[in-house]
Amino acid sequence: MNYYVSFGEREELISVEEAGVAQYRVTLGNKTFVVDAHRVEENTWSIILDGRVFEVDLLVGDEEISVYLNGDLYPLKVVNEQQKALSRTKETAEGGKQLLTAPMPGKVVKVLVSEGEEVGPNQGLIIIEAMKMENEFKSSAPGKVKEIFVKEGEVVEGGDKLILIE
Amino acid sequence: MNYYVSFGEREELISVEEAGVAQYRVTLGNKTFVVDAHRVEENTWSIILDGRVFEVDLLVGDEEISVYLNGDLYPLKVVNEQQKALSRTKETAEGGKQLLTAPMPGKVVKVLVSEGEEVGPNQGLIIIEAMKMENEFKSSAPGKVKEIFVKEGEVVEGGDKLILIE
Amino acid sequence: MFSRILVANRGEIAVRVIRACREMGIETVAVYSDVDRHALHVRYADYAYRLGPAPASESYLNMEKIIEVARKSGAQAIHPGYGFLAENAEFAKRLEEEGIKLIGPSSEAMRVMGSKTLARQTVTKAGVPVIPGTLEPLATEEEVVETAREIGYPVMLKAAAGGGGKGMRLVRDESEILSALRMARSEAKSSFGDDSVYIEKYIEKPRHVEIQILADSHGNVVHLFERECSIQRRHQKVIEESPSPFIDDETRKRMGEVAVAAARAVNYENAGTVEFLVDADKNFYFLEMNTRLQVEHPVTEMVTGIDIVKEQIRIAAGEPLSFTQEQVRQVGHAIECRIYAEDPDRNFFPCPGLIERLRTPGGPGVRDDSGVFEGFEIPMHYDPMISKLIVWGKDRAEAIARMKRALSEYVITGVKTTIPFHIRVMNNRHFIEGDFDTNFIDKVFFKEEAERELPEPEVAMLAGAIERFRRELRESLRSKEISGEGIGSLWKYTYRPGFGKKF
Amino acid sequence: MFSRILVANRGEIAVRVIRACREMGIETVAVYSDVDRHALHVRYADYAYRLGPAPASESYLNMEKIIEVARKSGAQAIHPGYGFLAENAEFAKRLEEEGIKLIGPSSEAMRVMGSKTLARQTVTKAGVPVIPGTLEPLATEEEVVETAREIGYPVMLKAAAGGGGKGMRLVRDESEILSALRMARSEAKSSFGDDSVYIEKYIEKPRHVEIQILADSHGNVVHLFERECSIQRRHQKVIEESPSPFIDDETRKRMGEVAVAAARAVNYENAGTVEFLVDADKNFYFLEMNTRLQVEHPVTEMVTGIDIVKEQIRIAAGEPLSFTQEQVRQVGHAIECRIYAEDPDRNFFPCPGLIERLRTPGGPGVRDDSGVFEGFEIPMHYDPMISKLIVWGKDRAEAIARMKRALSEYVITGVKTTIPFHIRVMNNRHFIEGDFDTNFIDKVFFKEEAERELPEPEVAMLAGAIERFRRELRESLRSKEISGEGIGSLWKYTYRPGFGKKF
Repeated sequence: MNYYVSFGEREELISVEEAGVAQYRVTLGNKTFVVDAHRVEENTWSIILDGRVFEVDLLVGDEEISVYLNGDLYPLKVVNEQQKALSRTKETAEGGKQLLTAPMPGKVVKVLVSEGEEVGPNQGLIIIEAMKMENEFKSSAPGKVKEIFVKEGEVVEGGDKLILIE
Repeated sequence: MNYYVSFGEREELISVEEAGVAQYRVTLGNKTFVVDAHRVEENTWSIILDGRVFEVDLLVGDEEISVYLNGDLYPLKVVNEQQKALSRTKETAEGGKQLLTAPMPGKVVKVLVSEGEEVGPNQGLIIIEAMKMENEFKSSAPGKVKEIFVKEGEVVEGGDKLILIE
Repeated sequence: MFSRILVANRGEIAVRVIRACREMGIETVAVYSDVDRHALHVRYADYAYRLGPAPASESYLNMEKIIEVARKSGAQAIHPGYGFLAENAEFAKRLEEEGIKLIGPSSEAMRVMGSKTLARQTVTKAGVPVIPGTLEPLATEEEVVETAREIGYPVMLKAAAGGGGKGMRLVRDESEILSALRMARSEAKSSFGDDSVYIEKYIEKPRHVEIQILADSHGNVVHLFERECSIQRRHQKVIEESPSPFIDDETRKRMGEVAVAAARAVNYENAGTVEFLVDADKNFYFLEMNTRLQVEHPVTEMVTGIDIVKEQIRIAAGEPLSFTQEQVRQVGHAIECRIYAEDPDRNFFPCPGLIERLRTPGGPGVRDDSGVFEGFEIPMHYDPMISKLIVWGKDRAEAIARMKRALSEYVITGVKTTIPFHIRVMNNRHFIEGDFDTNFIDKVFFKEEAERELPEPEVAMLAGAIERFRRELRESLRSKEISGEGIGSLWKYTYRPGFGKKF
Repeated sequence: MFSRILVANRGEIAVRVIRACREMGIETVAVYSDVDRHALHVRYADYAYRLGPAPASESYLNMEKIIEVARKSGAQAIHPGYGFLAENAEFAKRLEEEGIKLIGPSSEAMRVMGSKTLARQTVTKAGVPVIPGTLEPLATEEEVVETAREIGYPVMLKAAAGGGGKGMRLVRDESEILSALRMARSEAKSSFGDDSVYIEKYIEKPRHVEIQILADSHGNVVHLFERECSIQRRHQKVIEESPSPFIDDETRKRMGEVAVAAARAVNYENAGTVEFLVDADKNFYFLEMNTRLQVEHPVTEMVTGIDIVKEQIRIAAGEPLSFTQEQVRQVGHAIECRIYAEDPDRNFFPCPGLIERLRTPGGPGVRDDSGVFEGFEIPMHYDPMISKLIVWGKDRAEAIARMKRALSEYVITGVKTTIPFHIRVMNNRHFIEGDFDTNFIDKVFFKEEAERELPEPEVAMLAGAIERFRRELRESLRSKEISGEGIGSLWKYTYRPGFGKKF
């Protein structure tokens, strides 16, 4: 099977096939490896590659896979060929949107912007209190506040939409 | 519900009823306790009784329950009233039998007795090799070898019958 | 000696105190809120009593209920740990009235040191150097603006009743001061119920270095040398060590003497910590005195061999210290990493939740002070600290190497933790060289991290592709199995009998 | 210094060596059999290579395969741990030929000390006291009977190539000697491939005390004091401590000197242990020298502060010892309990299997040297040791109290373990008083245990009744649920959201 794996700017086409019990023949660019990959705990894989040992923790989403390796986080996007073809058609439609969601349950202390307002990069948007700490969330890029989904004083759950910037 | 709980020579009639979430009203003899008993891990219970804290590990069989408490093992037999009534009728039929079973996989090195032989208490019956150690198993009481289920050199699984003494 | 002690706390520090008591042959009484019935501190104690619902105000901060439990259980003394009631002078006073011994200082010492302004006045008289700033809370916005001008920017606004970075704001320019004041007051109010704020000179490139002291009821006061606590995020310590890689012997000696003088100024009894800011020229200024056991006390225990909690209990029981200042030695080097249920990749956002899997590091020189177990749900009502990992090495290089090794063995899943963050800090060149101040994490570390090239992108990408391949294979096999084809072929993909049980 | 070391072992000792290497910045090469692919030593190493199927003869004892891996991986040295090839002089010789450094003594020192008879001859010349007995293996049954008569009963039969209690038999009377000889020979044959047996005087009420030595390649030999290893079951050590509660300073000093003399007699290099039997009058007799790292080395590390594995590596790399005999101090007291997958209530029968749940003790002064993790299946092919729990205390009383505390925190389920046994030993009056010899467990402890009244029968019985009640309730609810009644009422019996997940 072939997968498009992206990490940051880099995208690679990686092909994987079985080569024995917990063994995989993997091609990346012009290099082919035989990878010994055992799932040793629920989210943990022990990988031996050319004799070298790696222990990776994987947090697996649908297309997103977070790989923890020696304390470093490698956020990957892994799609198969069908998904890749689909996403090509969608790509042009989106772009430039920032949807701010609540990372955990908390209470909206203050909304610092209003709908229609132009915001700069790194500008404070909203203050959420969680576990007795107030946390200010900022914009990652300039844009215009398209929609505010919450009110001050409202209690939010993790994942709830907060503010949409365009 | 009423249970007959035996520990060694002692047998007690214990009645148990619910008294709240993870709370039980328990009567043993003329004493009644309210016991706060939480199953905190798979085989582990945290019990609070008159303010005193106990952590017990339970190995649960059908009627046998092994209770580990502060490093001590309390092997219990717990039966409800129906089971008690049933066992009364059976009791006379059995008695005096010793069935030796293999505690773990191993290999029969030597059978030290033969069928029909009279054995004394604490007499060597069979030698099993497991994990590179030879272990001799002895009789717990005198009796007569009724049946030998294994041969020398045979590989046995845990729980396999070895020798029956009457 | 006491025969029974009530531990008025939860989490790792309650476990720590219970362990000390158990080793001393003293019975312990745990208290718990509804969400903590399964917690280790309840299970490790000899007695346990419920306090009330989860919110701290109805449980661990409920003084009268705690006193009632102490009475009922026959506890002669109360160890407050840190946080909650540990520095509450009113609680200390209530215990004095009730004739229950608090394992800590007198309510009077607590009252004086608990007010930052009163503390500064008191230690200044004892010859302890303090940071330029106001000694009283400032009432009006005008007063704040005026004082800041006098001291000169940058200045720091601080909650008078505060601690732990809450209600604290750095102001570099007059244009920011009023909004910062409002934020500080609001946090101070919600955290401590008191919005008083004072102001002081902000010291550039400051190090946070503190001295552990022990004082008995016979007038003996000793210090156990320093702890370097400059590695902070959001003004909260996350990594501590002893000795400090920055302090020289002469400064160490003077800081120790000054700390002892500060303790003597309030007739201090029991364990306490005198915190200092140290500038680049090794001038040091009194920050505050913590009148309780400190989170980071284990690093001092590892280098001195002294069990601070056991000493606290002996002191409270009226025993004299069993050693003199001259007998205290710093041997080797110790480092502590605080493991929080926080996401270091999202600004240390708290992540309470269920600990699905826990593997603790082991081997020589490693100590794990934890309050959790696998299957425990970290409640969202309290501090999200999971554990403290402490290592000892014969020197700082060995301690860092050992901490890296131990962190790499530490597995916690189900919640995000600060373990990966700590590994990255241990690998950071500035940290290894001891070249950092309290701004290091926010100002230097994360900038360098953002620029650092990750060393194994290909391995990560291969792992991701294989995971995806295996997942698709499993799904296709499962659908075949459901449709009646290929049953049994699944076995090919389970690698060991019995092992697949949990996964 | 080496840049890469192959660890020719498995389990906790392989993990121990890998930890030391990692902290020293040395890369490690693990080797594994098919059942150990998931084992910690493989996962913690930098490189790993498969040796072969599970049986040791095809994997961890396969010299040529191990040498091939060393070549392929570029390892300059091999650490053999203990067991397997650790005392195999032939392996040492092969490595000498190949120019790969063995982290251990020369093949010649190993050969001499590996033969009990040759060892006794050699050390006797160096003035080391030995136990009366034969110095050569005995060929015929007649010879055995005759020699036993000369020495006088009781006598001990021992495998010439043996160790760890295997192929060892105590004979108190001539009527038992021939069957004992057959057992000893058969065990010796199957364990060591050599059925040679020798005979010696059996010393009544003997203590097993051993001296750790370190010798560098520059002629420096030091000892790190003694370990008391008299707590044994089936002639195998299960609890060790340092210092010995029995040995006085004078005896300690003389034993140290004698141990150093024994080491010098074979030009010993690297770490080794000289084992002695000590009788009730504190006369001591050379038993054997173990030419490798010892299982119980951590107790010495805890009291001396010296990392023996790191010293081994430095010595093998040609570095001189960094300290002198005078600089070695015994500080405080350390105890080790070996945690085996065995059923202490069934004569320590081995219980390999899946570790379903694992909780490691923590807090001050506790060290866990383990080779397992939750979900690991202890293979039945090797020694059933799970881990070693080691504690340090300022004195023996604190060490015992701490060990009890740590054992009570240690949870391993899925297999039976010796943890409950260790708790009972720590509570035994004779153990606490230091009043024991090598027969203590078999002759005294179990007899006292059989007579001891268990302290909490009622709590156990209440727990049993409640468990049964709850089980029946659950079953009746489940059958109602299936029949369509009472769905939802189950919630009443799950006590916390999210918590019921695993149970």
